[in-house]
Amino acid sequence: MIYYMAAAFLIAIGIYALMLKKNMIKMVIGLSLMDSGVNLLLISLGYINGGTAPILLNGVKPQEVVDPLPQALVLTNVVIGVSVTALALSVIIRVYKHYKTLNSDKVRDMKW
Amino acid sequence: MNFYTVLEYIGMFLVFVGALFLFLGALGIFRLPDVYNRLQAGTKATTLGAFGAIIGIGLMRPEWLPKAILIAVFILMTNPISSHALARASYRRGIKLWDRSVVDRYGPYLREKEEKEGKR
Amino acid sequence: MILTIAVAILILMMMVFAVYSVETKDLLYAVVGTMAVSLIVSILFYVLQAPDVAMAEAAIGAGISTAVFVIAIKKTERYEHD
Amino acid sequence: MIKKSIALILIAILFVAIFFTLANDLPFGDNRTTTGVSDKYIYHGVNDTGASNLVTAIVVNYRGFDTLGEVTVLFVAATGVGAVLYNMGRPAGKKRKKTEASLIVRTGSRILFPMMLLFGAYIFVHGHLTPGGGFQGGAVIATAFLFKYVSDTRYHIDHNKFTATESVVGMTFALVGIMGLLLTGYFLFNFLPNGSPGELLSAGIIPIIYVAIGIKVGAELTGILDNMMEVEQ
Repeated sequence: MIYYMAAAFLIAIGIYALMLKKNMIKMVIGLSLMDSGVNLLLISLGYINGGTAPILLNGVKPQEVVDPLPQALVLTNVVIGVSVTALALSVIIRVYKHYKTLNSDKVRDMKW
Repeated sequence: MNFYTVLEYIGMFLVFVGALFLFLGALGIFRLPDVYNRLQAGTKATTLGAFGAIIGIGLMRPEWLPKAILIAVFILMTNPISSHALARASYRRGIKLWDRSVVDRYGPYLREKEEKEGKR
Repeated sequence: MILTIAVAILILMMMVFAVYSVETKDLLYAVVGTMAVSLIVSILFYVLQAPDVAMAEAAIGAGISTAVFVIAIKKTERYEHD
Repeated sequence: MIKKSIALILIAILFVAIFFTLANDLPFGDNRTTTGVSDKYIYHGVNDTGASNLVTAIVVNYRGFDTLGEVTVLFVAATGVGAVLYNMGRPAGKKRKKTEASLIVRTGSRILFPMMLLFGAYIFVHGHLTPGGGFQGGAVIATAFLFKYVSDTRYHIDHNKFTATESVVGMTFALVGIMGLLLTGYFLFNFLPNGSPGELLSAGIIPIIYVAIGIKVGAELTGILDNMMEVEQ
Protein backbone atom coordinates (compact mmCIF):
# COMPACT_ATOMS: atom_id res chain seq x y z
CA MET A 1 0.00 0.00 0.00
CA ILE A 2 2.83 2.36 0.86
CA TYR A 3 4.26 1.67 -2.59
CA TYR A 4 1.08 2.96 -4.21
CA MET A 5 1.44 6.13 -2.20
CA ALA A 6 5.04 6.57 -3.33
CA ALA A 7 4.12 5.95 -6.97
CA ALA A 8 1.17 8.34 -6.87
CA PHE A 9 3.33 10.97 -5.19
CA LEU A 10 6.03 10.69 -7.85
CA ILE A 11 3.47 10.96 -10.66
CA ALA A 12 1.82 13.97 -9.00
CA ILE A 13 5.09 15.81 -8.45
CA GLY A 14 6.17 15.09 -12.00
CA ILE A 15 2.97 16.65 -13.31
CA TYR A 16 3.51 19.59 -10.94
CA ALA A 17 6.96 20.20 -12.41
CA LEU A 18 5.60 19.92 -15.94
CA MET A 19 2.77 22.36 -15.25
CA LEU A 20 4.43 25.07 -13.23
CA LYS A 21 8.11 25.17 -14.06
CA LYS A 22 9.34 27.37 -16.89
CA ASN A 23 12.85 26.00 -17.11
CA MET A 24 12.98 23.35 -19.80
CA ILE A 25 15.53 21.12 -18.07
CA LYS A 26 13.30 21.22 -14.97
CA MET A 27 10.46 19.96 -17.15
CA VAL A 28 12.55 17.04 -18.35
CA ILE A 29 13.45 16.29 -14.73
CA GLY A 30 9.74 16.18 -13.93
CA LEU A 31 9.18 13.84 -16.85
CA SER A 32 11.93 11.56 -15.53
CA LEU A 33 10.37 11.53 -12.05
CA MET A 34 7.02 10.63 -13.56
CA ASP A 35 8.70 7.82 -15.43
CA SER A 36 10.06 6.41 -12.19
CA GLY A 37 6.63 6.69 -10.60
CA VAL A 38 4.88 4.80 -13.38
CA ASN A 39 7.52 2.08 -13.27
CA LEU A 40 7.12 1.71 -9.51
CA LEU A 41 3.33 1.55 -9.92
CA LEU A 42 3.51 -1.23 -12.50
CA ILE A 43 5.98 -3.29 -10.52
CA SER A 44 3.97 -2.99 -7.31
CA LEU A 45 0.87 -4.12 -9.19
CA GLY A 46 2.60 -7.39 -9.99
CA TYR A 47 3.69 -8.16 -6.44
CA ILE A 48 2.04 -10.90 -4.41
CA ASN A 49 2.48 -11.39 -0.69
CA GLY A 50 5.47 -13.56 0.12
CA GLY A 51 6.43 -13.99 -3.51
CA THR A 52 9.93 -14.58 -4.79
CA ALA A 53 11.72 -13.30 -7.85
CA PRO A 54 10.59 -14.95 -11.13
CA ILE A 55 13.72 -17.03 -11.62
CA LEU A 56 12.90 -20.72 -11.47
CA LEU A 57 16.23 -22.04 -10.25
CA ASN A 58 17.21 -23.83 -7.04
CA GLY A 59 13.80 -25.34 -6.41
CA VAL A 60 11.62 -22.22 -6.65
CA LYS A 61 8.06 -23.32 -7.38
CA PRO A 62 5.91 -21.63 -10.05
CA GLN A 63 3.12 -21.02 -7.55
CA GLU A 64 5.15 -18.63 -5.42
CA VAL A 65 6.76 -16.29 -7.94
CA VAL A 66 5.59 -12.74 -8.52
CA ASP A 67 4.04 -11.70 -11.82
CA PRO A 68 6.81 -11.47 -14.46
CA LEU A 69 4.80 -9.67 -17.14
CA PRO A 70 4.91 -6.12 -15.63
CA GLN A 71 8.61 -6.60 -14.99
CA ALA A 72 9.24 -7.34 -18.66
CA LEU A 73 7.23 -4.29 -19.71
CA VAL A 74 8.99 -2.02 -17.21
CA LEU A 75 12.38 -3.30 -18.37
CA THR A 76 11.44 -2.05 -21.81
CA ASN A 77 10.19 1.26 -20.46
CA VAL A 78 13.37 2.06 -18.52
CA VAL A 79 15.52 1.83 -21.64
CA ILE A 80 13.06 3.80 -23.77
CA GLY A 81 12.84 6.44 -21.02
CA VAL A 82 16.52 7.25 -21.08
CA SER A 83 16.61 7.51 -24.86
CA VAL A 84 13.60 9.86 -24.85
CA THR A 85 15.29 11.95 -22.16
CA ALA A 86 18.46 12.16 -24.24
CA LEU A 87 16.50 13.21 -27.32
CA ALA A 88 14.62 15.91 -25.38
CA LEU A 89 17.82 17.24 -23.87
CA SER A 90 19.56 17.43 -27.22
CA VAL A 91 16.64 19.42 -28.60
CA ILE A 92 17.00 21.71 -25.57
CA ILE A 93 20.73 22.14 -26.28
CA ARG A 94 19.85 23.12 -29.83
CA VAL A 95 17.20 25.60 -28.65
CA TYR A 96 19.63 27.11 -26.15
CA LYS A 97 22.21 27.57 -28.86
CA HIS A 98 19.70 29.59 -30.86
CA TYR A 99 17.85 31.59 -28.18
CA LYS A 100 20.43 31.77 -25.35
CA THR A 101 17.76 31.00 -22.76
CA LEU A 102 16.21 28.00 -21.09
CA ASN A 103 12.98 29.76 -20.20
CA SER A 104 10.20 28.29 -22.28
CA ASP A 105 8.16 31.52 -22.20
CA LYS A 106 10.92 33.45 -23.92
CA VAL A 107 11.16 31.02 -26.79
CA ARG A 108 8.62 32.99 -28.74
CA ASP A 109 9.47 32.46 -32.37
CA MET A 110 8.56 28.83 -32.24
CA LYS A 111 5.53 29.08 -34.49
CA TRP A 112 4.71 28.69 -38.11
CA MET B 1 31.13 -27.28 16.07
CA ASN B 2 32.32 -28.01 12.59
CA PHE B 3 34.27 -25.95 10.12
CA TYR B 4 31.33 -24.18 8.49
CA THR B 5 29.94 -22.99 11.81
CA VAL B 6 33.29 -21.43 12.66
CA LEU B 7 33.35 -19.77 9.24
CA GLU B 8 29.84 -18.46 9.85
CA TYR B 9 30.78 -16.90 13.17
CA ILE B 10 33.87 -15.28 11.60
CA GLY B 11 31.62 -13.97 8.83
CA MET B 12 29.15 -12.52 11.33
CA PHE B 13 31.98 -10.80 13.16
CA LEU B 14 33.29 -9.33 9.89
CA VAL B 15 29.82 -8.09 8.93
CA PHE B 16 29.49 -6.47 12.35
CA VAL B 17 32.87 -4.74 12.00
CA GLY B 18 31.92 -3.61 8.51
CA ALA B 19 28.61 -2.18 9.71
CA LEU B 20 30.42 -0.38 12.53
CA PHE B 21 32.84 1.23 10.07
CA LEU B 22 30.01 2.20 7.73
CA PHE B 23 28.24 3.86 10.65
CA LEU B 24 31.43 5.71 11.59
CA GLY B 25 31.78 6.88 7.99
CA ALA B 26 28.22 8.24 7.99
CA LEU B 27 28.87 9.94 11.33
CA GLY B 28 32.03 11.48 9.92
CA ILE B 29 30.13 12.93 6.99
CA PHE B 30 27.87 14.71 9.46
CA ARG B 31 30.52 15.83 11.91
CA LEU B 32 33.58 16.84 9.89
CA PRO B 33 33.98 20.46 8.79
CA ASP B 34 34.84 20.67 5.08
CA VAL B 35 34.69 18.73 1.83
CA TYR B 36 38.11 17.13 2.03
CA ASN B 37 37.71 15.84 5.56
CA ARG B 38 34.28 14.50 4.67
CA LEU B 39 35.70 12.73 1.66
CA GLN B 40 38.20 11.08 3.96
CA ALA B 41 35.42 9.78 6.20
CA GLY B 42 33.19 8.90 3.29
CA THR B 43 35.83 6.89 1.47
CA LYS B 44 38.29 5.31 3.85
CA ALA B 45 35.79 4.18 6.44
CA THR B 46 33.26 3.15 3.80
CA THR B 47 35.79 1.12 1.83
CA LEU B 48 36.75 -0.86 4.90
CA GLY B 49 33.11 -1.23 5.91
CA ALA B 50 31.97 -2.50 2.53
CA PHE B 51 35.00 -4.77 2.34
CA GLY B 52 34.22 -6.31 5.72
CA ALA B 53 30.54 -6.77 4.95
CA ILE B 54 31.14 -8.40 1.57
CA ILE B 55 33.89 -10.75 2.74
CA GLY B 56 31.82 -11.61 5.81
CA ILE B 57 28.84 -12.60 3.69
CA GLY B 58 31.19 -14.61 1.47
CA LEU B 59 32.40 -16.51 4.53
CA MET B 60 28.86 -17.12 5.75
CA ARG B 61 27.95 -18.65 2.36
CA PRO B 62 31.18 -20.34 1.15
CA GLU B 63 29.74 -20.96 -2.32
CA TRP B 64 29.61 -17.21 -2.90
CA LEU B 65 33.19 -16.59 -1.74
CA PRO B 66 34.86 -16.19 -5.19
CA LYS B 67 32.26 -13.66 -6.33
CA ALA B 68 32.54 -11.82 -3.00
CA ILE B 69 36.32 -11.60 -3.34
CA LEU B 70 35.95 -10.26 -6.89
CA ILE B 71 33.48 -7.59 -5.76
CA ALA B 72 35.73 -6.64 -2.86
CA VAL B 73 38.76 -6.26 -5.14
CA PHE B 74 36.68 -4.13 -7.50
CA ILE B 75 35.58 -1.87 -4.63
CA LEU B 76 39.17 -1.67 -3.39
CA MET B 77 40.23 -0.42 -6.82
CA THR B 78 37.39 1.94 -7.69
CA ASN B 79 36.68 3.69 -4.40
CA PRO B 80 40.06 5.43 -3.93
CA ILE B 81 40.09 6.50 -7.59
CA SER B 82 36.68 8.11 -7.33
CA SER B 83 37.52 9.89 -4.07
CA HIS B 84 40.77 11.16 -5.56
CA ALA B 85 38.95 12.49 -8.62
CA LEU B 86 36.35 14.18 -6.41
CA ALA B 87 38.95 15.85 -4.20
CA ARG B 88 40.96 17.06 -7.20
CA ALA B 89 37.90 18.40 -8.98
CA SER B 90 36.67 20.25 -5.91
CA TYR B 91 40.12 21.78 -5.32
CA ARG B 92 40.37 22.97 -8.89
CA ARG B 93 36.86 24.32 -8.65
CA GLY B 94 38.10 26.61 -5.89
CA ILE B 95 36.43 25.16 -2.81
CA LYS B 96 38.31 26.48 0.23
CA LEU B 97 39.96 24.35 2.87
CA TRP B 98 38.79 24.53 6.46
CA ASP B 99 40.20 27.65 8.11
CA ARG B 100 42.04 25.59 10.74
CA SER B 101 43.71 23.26 8.23
CA VAL B 102 47.41 22.73 8.86
CA VAL B 103 49.00 21.91 5.53
CA ASP B 104 48.11 22.35 1.86
CA ARG B 105 50.59 20.69 -0.46
CA TYR B 106 48.55 20.74 -3.66
CA GLY B 107 48.03 24.52 -3.85
CA PRO B 108 51.71 25.56 -4.20
CA TYR B 109 52.29 22.75 -6.71
CA LEU B 110 49.33 23.87 -8.78
CA ARG B 111 50.43 27.52 -8.73
CA GLU B 112 53.97 26.56 -9.74
CA LYS B 113 52.66 24.47 -12.60
CA GLU B 114 50.41 27.29 -13.80
CA GLU B 115 53.31 29.74 -13.73
CA LYS B 116 55.46 27.35 -15.72
CA GLU B 117 52.75 26.88 -18.30
CA GLY B 118 52.08 30.60 -18.40
CA LYS B 119 55.74 31.36 -19.20
CA ARG B 120 55.79 28.98 -22.10
CA MET C 1 8.20 -5.66 10.15
CA ILE C 2 11.72 -4.24 10.11
CA LEU C 3 11.58 -4.37 6.32
CA THR C 4 8.35 -2.36 6.31
CA ILE C 5 9.86 0.31 8.54
CA ALA C 6 12.99 0.48 6.37
CA VAL C 7 10.85 0.78 3.24
CA ALA C 8 8.80 3.54 4.89
CA ILE C 9 11.97 5.47 5.74
CA LEU C 10 13.26 5.00 2.18
CA ILE C 11 9.99 6.25 0.69
CA LEU C 12 10.03 9.28 2.98
CA MET C 13 13.59 10.05 1.86
CA MET C 14 12.51 9.59 -1.74
CA MET C 15 9.67 12.11 -1.33
CA VAL C 16 12.06 14.64 0.21
CA PHE C 17 14.53 14.21 -2.64
CA ALA C 18 11.77 14.51 -5.24
CA VAL C 19 10.43 17.76 -3.75
CA TYR C 20 13.97 19.11 -3.43
CA SER C 21 14.89 18.28 -6.99
CA VAL C 22 11.78 20.00 -8.31
CA GLU C 23 12.05 23.09 -6.11
CA THR C 24 15.76 23.94 -6.06
CA LYS C 25 17.11 26.69 -8.30
CA ASP C 26 20.45 24.99 -9.01
CA LEU C 27 19.88 22.50 -11.80
CA LEU C 28 22.94 20.42 -10.92
CA TYR C 29 21.56 19.82 -7.43
CA ALA C 30 18.21 18.96 -8.99
CA VAL C 31 19.87 16.32 -11.16
CA VAL C 32 21.61 14.80 -8.15
CA GLY C 33 18.24 14.69 -6.38
CA THR C 34 16.74 12.89 -9.37
CA MET C 35 19.57 10.40 -9.23
CA ALA C 36 18.86 9.75 -5.56
CA VAL C 37 15.17 9.18 -6.35
CA SER C 38 16.17 6.76 -9.08
CA LEU C 39 18.47 4.82 -6.76
CA ILE C 40 15.84 4.55 -4.05
CA VAL C 41 13.29 3.40 -6.63
CA SER C 42 15.80 0.75 -7.68
CA ILE C 43 16.09 -0.46 -4.08
CA LEU C 44 12.27 -0.60 -3.91
CA PHE C 45 12.25 -2.71 -7.09
CA TYR C 46 14.61 -5.14 -5.41
CA VAL C 47 12.38 -5.30 -2.33
CA LEU C 48 9.42 -5.97 -4.64
CA GLN C 49 11.27 -9.02 -6.03
CA ALA C 50 12.15 -7.57 -9.42
CA PRO C 51 15.95 -7.89 -9.63
CA ASP C 52 16.07 -7.47 -13.41
CA VAL C 53 14.34 -4.12 -13.31
CA ALA C 54 16.39 -3.08 -10.28
CA MET C 55 19.60 -3.68 -12.21
CA ALA C 56 18.29 -1.81 -15.24
CA GLU C 57 17.13 1.15 -13.16
CA ALA C 58 20.40 1.34 -11.23
CA ALA C 59 22.55 1.17 -14.36
CA ILE C 60 20.42 3.30 -16.67
CA GLY C 61 18.31 5.57 -14.48
CA ALA C 62 20.98 6.44 -11.97
CA GLY C 63 24.02 6.15 -14.22
CA ILE C 64 23.52 7.08 -17.84
CA SER C 65 20.51 9.34 -17.33
CA THR C 66 22.45 11.43 -14.81
CA ALA C 67 25.39 11.64 -17.20
CA VAL C 68 23.10 12.84 -19.99
CA PHE C 69 21.56 15.51 -17.72
CA VAL C 70 24.96 16.71 -16.53
CA ILE C 71 26.26 16.96 -20.09
CA ALA C 72 23.18 18.96 -21.10
CA ILE C 73 23.57 21.33 -18.14
CA LYS C 74 27.25 21.79 -18.96
CA LYS C 75 26.36 22.75 -22.51
CA THR C 76 23.66 25.20 -21.42
CA GLU C 77 23.48 27.02 -18.09
CA ARG C 78 23.44 25.93 -14.50
CA TYR C 79 21.05 28.20 -12.63
CA GLU C 80 17.34 28.61 -13.09
CA HIS C 81 16.26 32.25 -13.39
CA ASP C 82 12.77 33.48 -12.79
CA MET D 1 -0.09 32.95 -7.48
CA ILE D 2 -3.67 32.03 -8.35
CA LYS D 3 -2.38 29.86 -11.15
CA LYS D 4 -0.05 28.07 -8.77
CA SER D 5 -2.71 27.39 -6.16
CA ILE D 6 -5.16 26.10 -8.76
CA ALA D 7 -2.45 23.79 -10.08
CA LEU D 8 -1.65 22.56 -6.58
CA ILE D 9 -5.30 21.80 -5.87
CA LEU D 10 -5.62 19.92 -9.15
CA ILE D 11 -2.50 17.91 -8.40
CA ALA D 12 -3.73 17.07 -4.91
CA ILE D 13 -7.03 15.83 -6.41
CA LEU D 14 -5.05 13.76 -8.90
CA PHE D 15 -2.91 12.24 -6.15
CA VAL D 16 -5.95 11.31 -4.06
CA ALA D 17 -7.75 9.90 -7.10
CA ILE D 18 -4.81 7.73 -8.18
CA PHE D 19 -4.10 6.50 -4.69
CA PHE D 20 -7.65 5.62 -3.64
CA THR D 21 -8.61 4.10 -6.96
CA LEU D 22 -5.61 1.82 -6.75
CA ALA D 23 -6.13 0.99 -3.11
CA ASN D 24 -9.79 0.13 -3.68
CA ASP D 25 -9.66 -1.73 -6.95
CA LEU D 26 -6.31 -3.47 -6.83
CA PRO D 27 -5.32 -4.30 -3.25
CA PHE D 28 -1.57 -4.47 -2.80
CA GLY D 29 -0.01 -7.91 -2.65
CA ASP D 30 -3.25 -9.74 -3.37
CA ASN D 31 -2.97 -13.29 -4.54
CA ARG D 32 -3.43 -13.85 -8.21
CA THR D 33 -7.14 -13.85 -8.96
CA THR D 34 -7.15 -13.40 -12.70
CA THR D 35 -6.18 -16.32 -14.88
CA GLY D 36 -4.61 -14.14 -17.49
CA VAL D 37 -1.69 -14.55 -19.77
CA SER D 38 0.75 -14.38 -16.86
CA ASP D 39 -0.29 -17.82 -15.67
CA LYS D 40 0.67 -19.34 -18.98
CA TYR D 41 4.03 -17.64 -18.82
CA ILE D 42 4.64 -18.75 -15.24
CA TYR D 43 3.54 -22.37 -15.52
CA HIS D 44 4.74 -23.20 -19.03
CA GLY D 45 7.60 -20.74 -19.46
CA VAL D 46 10.45 -23.03 -18.53
CA ASN D 47 9.16 -25.91 -20.64
CA ASP D 48 8.39 -23.71 -23.63
CA THR D 49 11.56 -21.67 -23.76
CA GLY D 50 14.17 -23.38 -21.60
CA ALA D 51 15.07 -20.14 -19.83
CA SER D 52 14.82 -20.20 -16.05
CA ASN D 53 14.60 -16.39 -15.82
CA LEU D 54 10.98 -15.79 -16.73
CA VAL D 55 11.49 -12.10 -17.47
CA THR D 56 14.04 -13.06 -20.11
CA ALA D 57 11.68 -15.67 -21.46
CA ILE D 58 8.96 -13.04 -21.90
CA VAL D 59 11.21 -10.30 -23.25
CA VAL D 60 13.07 -12.38 -25.81
CA ASN D 61 10.93 -15.35 -26.63
CA TYR D 62 7.22 -14.69 -26.10
CA ARG D 63 7.40 -10.99 -26.88
CA GLY D 64 10.46 -11.00 -29.11
CA PHE D 65 8.71 -8.95 -31.74
CA ASP D 66 8.09 -6.18 -29.17
CA THR D 67 11.76 -6.24 -28.33
CA LEU D 68 12.67 -5.87 -31.99
CA GLY D 69 10.41 -2.81 -32.09
CA GLU D 70 11.99 -1.48 -28.93
CA VAL D 71 15.49 -1.81 -30.29
CA THR D 72 14.25 0.04 -33.36
CA VAL D 73 12.90 2.84 -31.16
CA LEU D 74 16.26 3.06 -29.42
CA PHE D 75 18.00 3.20 -32.79
CA VAL D 76 15.67 5.96 -33.99
CA ALA D 77 16.28 7.93 -30.78
CA ALA D 78 20.06 7.62 -31.17
CA THR D 79 19.78 8.70 -34.79
CA GLY D 80 17.56 11.59 -33.72
CA VAL D 81 20.13 12.81 -31.20
CA GLY D 82 22.77 12.67 -33.92
CA ALA D 83 20.51 14.50 -36.38
CA VAL D 84 19.45 17.23 -33.95
CA LEU D 85 23.02 17.93 -32.90
CA TYR D 86 24.36 17.72 -36.44
CA ASN D 87 26.89 20.41 -37.46
CA MET D 88 27.26 21.51 -33.84
CA GLY D 89 30.24 19.26 -33.26
CA ARG D 90 33.87 20.20 -33.08
CA PRO D 91 36.50 18.83 -35.46
CA ALA D 92 37.99 15.52 -34.43
CA GLY D 93 41.42 15.18 -32.89
CA LYS D 94 41.07 18.11 -30.48
CA LYS D 95 40.86 17.96 -26.73
CA ARG D 96 37.41 18.31 -25.23
CA LYS D 97 38.37 19.93 -21.94
CA LYS D 98 41.19 22.15 -20.77
CA THR D 99 42.24 20.21 -17.71
CA GLU D 100 43.35 16.68 -18.18
CA ALA D 101 42.54 13.93 -15.68
CA SER D 102 45.30 13.03 -13.26
CA LEU D 103 47.68 10.10 -13.56
CA ILE D 104 45.77 8.02 -11.02
CA VAL D 105 42.48 8.31 -12.89
CA ARG D 106 44.11 7.57 -16.25
CA THR D 107 45.91 4.48 -14.95
CA GLY D 108 42.79 3.33 -13.14
CA SER D 109 40.70 3.73 -16.27
CA ARG D 110 43.21 1.69 -18.24
CA ILE D 111 42.94 -1.15 -15.70
CA LEU D 112 39.22 -0.91 -15.05
CA PHE D 113 37.93 -0.41 -18.60
CA PRO D 114 38.42 -4.07 -19.73
CA MET D 115 37.02 -5.28 -16.42
CA MET D 116 33.86 -3.22 -16.91
CA LEU D 117 33.46 -4.49 -20.46
CA LEU D 118 33.89 -8.04 -19.17
CA PHE D 119 31.28 -7.46 -16.48
CA GLY D 120 28.81 -6.16 -19.04
CA ALA D 121 29.45 -9.19 -21.23
CA TYR D 122 28.97 -11.48 -18.23
CA ILE D 123 25.62 -9.85 -17.49
CA PHE D 124 24.21 -10.31 -20.96
CA VAL D 125 25.65 -13.77 -21.60
CA HIS D 126 24.03 -15.07 -18.41
CA GLY D 127 20.75 -13.28 -19.10
CA HIS D 128 18.64 -16.43 -19.18
CA LEU D 129 19.98 -17.83 -15.90
CA THR D 130 20.51 -14.95 -13.51
CA PRO D 131 19.00 -11.46 -13.15
CA GLY D 132 20.25 -9.29 -15.94
CA GLY D 133 20.29 -9.37 -19.67
CA GLY D 134 20.95 -7.40 -22.79
CA PHE D 135 19.65 -4.04 -21.63
CA GLN D 136 21.49 -4.04 -18.33
CA GLY D 137 24.71 -5.35 -19.85
CA GLY D 138 24.51 -2.78 -22.62
CA ALA D 139 24.08 -0.03 -20.03
CA VAL D 140 27.17 -1.27 -18.17
CA ILE D 141 29.16 -1.23 -21.42
CA ALA D 142 28.01 2.32 -22.12
CA THR D 143 29.08 3.31 -18.60
CA ALA D 144 32.53 1.85 -19.30
CA PHE D 145 32.85 4.01 -22.41
CA LEU D 146 31.63 7.04 -20.46
CA PHE D 147 34.38 6.42 -17.90
CA LYS D 148 36.92 6.25 -20.71
CA TYR D 149 35.62 9.54 -22.11
CA VAL D 150 35.82 11.29 -18.75
CA SER D 151 39.30 10.07 -17.94
CA ASP D 152 40.96 10.58 -21.31
CA THR D 153 40.34 13.97 -22.91
CA ARG D 154 41.64 12.91 -26.31
CA TYR D 155 39.66 9.69 -26.60
CA HIS D 156 37.19 9.41 -29.45
CA ILE D 157 35.27 6.35 -30.49
CA ASP D 158 35.75 5.19 -34.04
CA HIS D 159 32.40 6.01 -35.62
CA ASN D 160 32.84 3.70 -38.59
CA LYS D 161 33.58 0.69 -36.42
CA PHE D 162 30.70 1.51 -34.11
CA THR D 163 28.23 1.86 -36.95
CA ALA D 164 29.46 -1.40 -38.47
CA THR D 165 29.10 -3.25 -35.14
CA GLU D 166 25.63 -1.86 -34.62
CA SER D 167 24.48 -2.81 -38.11
CA VAL D 168 25.90 -6.34 -37.91
CA VAL D 169 24.30 -6.95 -34.53
CA GLY D 170 20.95 -5.55 -35.58
CA MET D 171 21.04 -7.69 -38.70
CA THR D 172 21.82 -10.73 -36.53
CA PHE D 173 18.59 -10.14 -34.61
CA ALA D 174 16.57 -9.84 -37.81
CA LEU D 175 18.32 -12.82 -39.42
CA VAL D 176 17.54 -15.06 -36.45
CA GLY D 177 13.91 -14.04 -36.83
CA ILE D 178 13.90 -14.74 -40.57
CA MET D 179 15.59 -18.11 -40.03
CA GLY D 180 12.78 -18.97 -37.65
CA LEU D 181 10.31 -17.90 -40.34
CA LEU D 182 11.96 -20.11 -42.93
CA LEU D 183 12.47 -23.17 -40.74
CA THR D 184 9.25 -23.24 -38.73
CA GLY D 185 6.87 -20.79 -40.35
CA TYR D 186 6.78 -18.16 -37.60
CA PHE D 187 8.92 -15.05 -37.26
CA LEU D 188 11.37 -15.27 -34.33
CA PHE D 189 10.27 -18.81 -33.51
CA ASN D 190 12.72 -20.86 -31.48
CA PHE D 191 14.29 -23.31 -33.95
CA LEU D 192 17.17 -24.50 -31.74
CA PRO D 193 16.84 -27.23 -29.09
CA ASN D 194 15.92 -26.02 -25.63
CA GLY D 195 18.51 -28.00 -23.72
CA SER D 196 18.25 -28.51 -20.01
CA PRO D 197 17.23 -25.40 -18.04
CA GLY D 198 19.97 -23.97 -15.86
CA GLU D 199 22.90 -24.54 -18.19
CA LEU D 200 24.71 -21.82 -20.07
CA LEU D 201 24.13 -23.32 -23.53
CA SER D 202 20.40 -23.79 -23.29
CA ALA D 203 17.19 -21.93 -24.08
CA GLY D 204 17.50 -22.05 -27.86
CA ILE D 205 17.84 -18.69 -29.55
CA ILE D 206 17.65 -16.61 -26.36
CA PRO D 207 21.43 -16.29 -25.72
CA ILE D 208 22.11 -15.31 -29.33
CA ILE D 209 19.46 -12.61 -29.34
CA TYR D 210 20.41 -11.31 -25.91
CA VAL D 211 24.08 -11.00 -26.88
CA ALA D 212 22.96 -9.09 -29.98
CA ILE D 213 20.69 -6.82 -27.92
CA GLY D 214 23.44 -6.20 -25.36
CA ILE D 215 26.01 -5.11 -27.92
CA LYS D 216 23.43 -3.02 -29.77
CA VAL D 217 22.18 -1.22 -26.66
CA GLY D 218 25.75 -0.57 -25.53
CA ALA D 219 26.73 0.83 -28.91
CA GLU D 220 23.65 3.03 -29.14
CA LEU D 221 23.88 4.48 -25.65
CA THR D 222 27.58 5.15 -26.24
CA GLY D 223 26.64 6.85 -29.50
CA ILE D 224 24.12 9.08 -27.70
CA LEU D 225 26.67 10.06 -25.05
CA ASP D 226 29.32 10.64 -27.72
CA ASN D 227 27.05 12.87 -29.79
CA MET D 228 26.09 14.94 -26.77
CA MET D 229 29.67 15.28 -25.50
CA GLU D 230 31.19 16.36 -28.79
CA VAL D 231 28.99 19.46 -29.00
CA GLU D 232 30.87 22.67 -28.39
CA GLN D 233 29.76 24.87 -25.53
